[in-house]
Amino acid sequence: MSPSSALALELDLEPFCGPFDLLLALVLRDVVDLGEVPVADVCLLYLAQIDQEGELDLESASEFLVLVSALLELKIRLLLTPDEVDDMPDAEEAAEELAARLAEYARAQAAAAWLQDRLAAVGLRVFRDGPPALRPPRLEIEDEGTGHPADLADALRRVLTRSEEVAEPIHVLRRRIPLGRLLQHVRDAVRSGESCTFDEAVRGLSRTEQAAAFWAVLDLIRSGEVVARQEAPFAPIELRAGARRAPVVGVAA
Amino acid sequence: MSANARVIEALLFVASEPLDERALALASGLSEPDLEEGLQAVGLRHAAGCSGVVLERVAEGWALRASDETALACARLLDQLSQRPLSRAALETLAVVAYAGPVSRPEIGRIRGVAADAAVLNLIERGLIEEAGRADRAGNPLLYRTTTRFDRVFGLEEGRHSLPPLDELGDDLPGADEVRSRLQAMAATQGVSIEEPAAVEQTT
Amino acid sequence: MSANARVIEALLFVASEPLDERALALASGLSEPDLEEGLQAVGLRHAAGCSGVVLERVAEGWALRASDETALACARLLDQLSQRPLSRAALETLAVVAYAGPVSRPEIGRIRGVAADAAVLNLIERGLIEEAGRADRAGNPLLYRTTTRFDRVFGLEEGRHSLPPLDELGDDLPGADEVRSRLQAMAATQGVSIEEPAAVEQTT
Repeated sequence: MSPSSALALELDLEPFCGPFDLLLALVLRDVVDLGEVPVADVCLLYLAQIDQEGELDLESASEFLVLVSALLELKIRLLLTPDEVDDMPDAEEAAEELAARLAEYARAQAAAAWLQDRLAAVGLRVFRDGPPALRPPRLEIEDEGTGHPADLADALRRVLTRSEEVAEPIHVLRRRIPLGRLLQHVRDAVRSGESCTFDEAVRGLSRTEQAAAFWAVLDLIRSGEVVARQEAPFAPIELRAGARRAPVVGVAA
Repeated sequence: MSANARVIEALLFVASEPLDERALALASGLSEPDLEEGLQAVGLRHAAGCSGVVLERVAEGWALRASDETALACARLLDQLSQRPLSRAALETLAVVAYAGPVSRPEIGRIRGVAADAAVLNLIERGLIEEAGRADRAGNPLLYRTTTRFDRVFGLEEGRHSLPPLDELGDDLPGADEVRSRLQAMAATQGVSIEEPAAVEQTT
Repeated sequence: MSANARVIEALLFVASEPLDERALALASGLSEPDLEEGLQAVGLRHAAGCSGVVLERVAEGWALRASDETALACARLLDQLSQRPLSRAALETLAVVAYAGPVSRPEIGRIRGVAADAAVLNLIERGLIEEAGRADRAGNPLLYRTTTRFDRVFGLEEGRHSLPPLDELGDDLPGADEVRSRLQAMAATQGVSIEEPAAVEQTT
C-alpha cells in the first residue's frame, strides 16, 4: 500500500480515532453517527498530510475527493428535513448509486486483498518469459501455402499511405538491465581499492550494461557515496569512495 | 526417462507459455495415455528436491518453472528483485481486470471511483495485463484482460477459473442491498425518509 | 543432483541467452570450483539419450537446447504457434522486409513509422525472416531478409521476384510526396532508383 493512500489517513476526531477507511466502514455499519463526524476536520487533516509529504499523489488525492464527497452527500441528506430532501432531484437515485458503488468497490477491494494474500502464499515464482537461449534444431517441414502475396502488397500499401502518425501502441522490448547488481558492482570496485577508474569498474560488462553503469555511478555521485574526478574531456574518470556510506540493503546480499 | 517423456520435456522447455494437453498431443503425436504417462515421468524427474526446475499445472496447461529453492537466484539473474511490490491501486485494478475482464479503462475507473490510467500502464509494463481488442460500443474503447503471466505469477492452476467466486470473498462484506438498507436505517434514525426502491438488481 | 547443480540447472533454464561463468556465479553466489562441479552434474543429467534438453557450450557461455531427437516435435510445436494469424504489425513488417530487404530494424521502424522490435522477433520465431549479416555502415546494424520458408508459405515460386510489383502501388495514392520519400528511403536501402519503376521486374 502506498504510504499516502487516502484510506490510510490517520484521523483524530472527537467521535472517532483511527484510519479513514475504518471510519467509512463504521459509518456504513452504523457504528459511528455520521452526524457527529466533522467532515471539514477530515479534509484539514488530509491537507496537512499532503503538506507533510511535500508531494501530491494524484491517485490518492482523487480517491480522497470521491470518498469525502460521498460522505458529505450522505451527511447533507441526514441534516436536511424530509421536505427538503424531497425537493432535491433524484435523491433516491443518488443514494441508490452510492450504495451500489460502495458495494462494488468493497468487492474490488476484497478481491485485491485476496490477490495480495495469494501472492504472499505462493511465493516467488520465476519462469522464462520468452524463447529459450538456443533454438531447437530446425527441421524443414511441409509448409502449406497459407499466405497470399496480395496481403503483403496491401500491407505495404498501408505502410506507405499512412499519411499521419497513427496512434498505435509502440512495443518496446523490455531489456532487463540489472541495475541493482551494477550498483553493487561499482560499490565493490570503489571500496576494494583506494580509487579506480570507471573503465576498471565496468570491465567485463557489455556496452549496454556499461551505459547503465554510468547512470548508476551518476546516482552514487549524487548521493555522495562516490566522488569522481576527470582531468580532461575523455580522460579516464577516477572514482573513489565518498563521505557517505553505502546502505546496508544490497540486492546482491 | 522414456523417449516420450523426453519429447514432452523438450516441448515444455521450448515453449514460452504453458501448453495444454491438446498442444502437447499435436506437437508430439502421442496418444492420450502415452501423453499422460510421459507427463507423469516429467513430473517425477522435475520434482522439488531433485531438480532445479519443477513441473506445474498452471493457466489450464503445463509448464516448467524454477523450484522454490532456486527461485531467488533466478530472480536475481532476471533482475526481478528490485521491482517494487504492487501498489494498492495496482492490486485493485488487477482485481477488477481479473474478475470483470475484458474491461475498458473507463469501466475500471467507474468501479474504483478514481481514474486507473497510471495503474493500467504499470500493470501492462509488468506484463500482468494486456490489450484485448476494442469494445463494440460507442467510442470503441480498448479492452484489457489478464495475461498468462498473471496466471503464472499468482499460481492459478486453471487460470481465472481458479479465482474464488466474488461472493465468497470477505464474509462481512456488505452487498449492495445491505449497504442500502443500512443507509436507509441511518436515514430513518435521522428522520429522513428514503423510499423503498422499486426494482433492485441482484449483485453477486 | 546437488543443491548447487539444481541452482545452475534452474538458471540455465530461465535464461533467454547463454550464460557465462561470471553471470552464473553472480546469480548463484557459487565459487568457481562449486560452479565447475555443478555444471558437470547438469551436463550429465542433461545429456542426449537421457534428457529431452541438453547442455551446450556455445561461444557466449552455457545454454540448454532441445535435443536432436526431439527436433520434429519442437518444429511441429513452433509451427503450431506460427499458424496463428499474423498481426497487422507483423504483416507490415514482413512486407517491408520482403520488398526492401535486407533491412535493419531501425530502417523498418523508419519506414513503418513505429518501432518494429516485437514484430521482428515474432517473425524470426515463426521462421519467416532471418538475419542476413550486418550492414556496412555506422553502427553496423543487423540486417534481416525473408526465408525460403517465407517463399513457401506465401507461394512465391521465384522468391521476391514473384511479389506484386511496386509500381502498381504508386500512382493513385494520396500524399504522393510522402509516399515518394518513404519509397526513396526504402530504395536507398536496396540501391535501386525509384525514378525508374521500369527497373522493377515484371513476373507472373
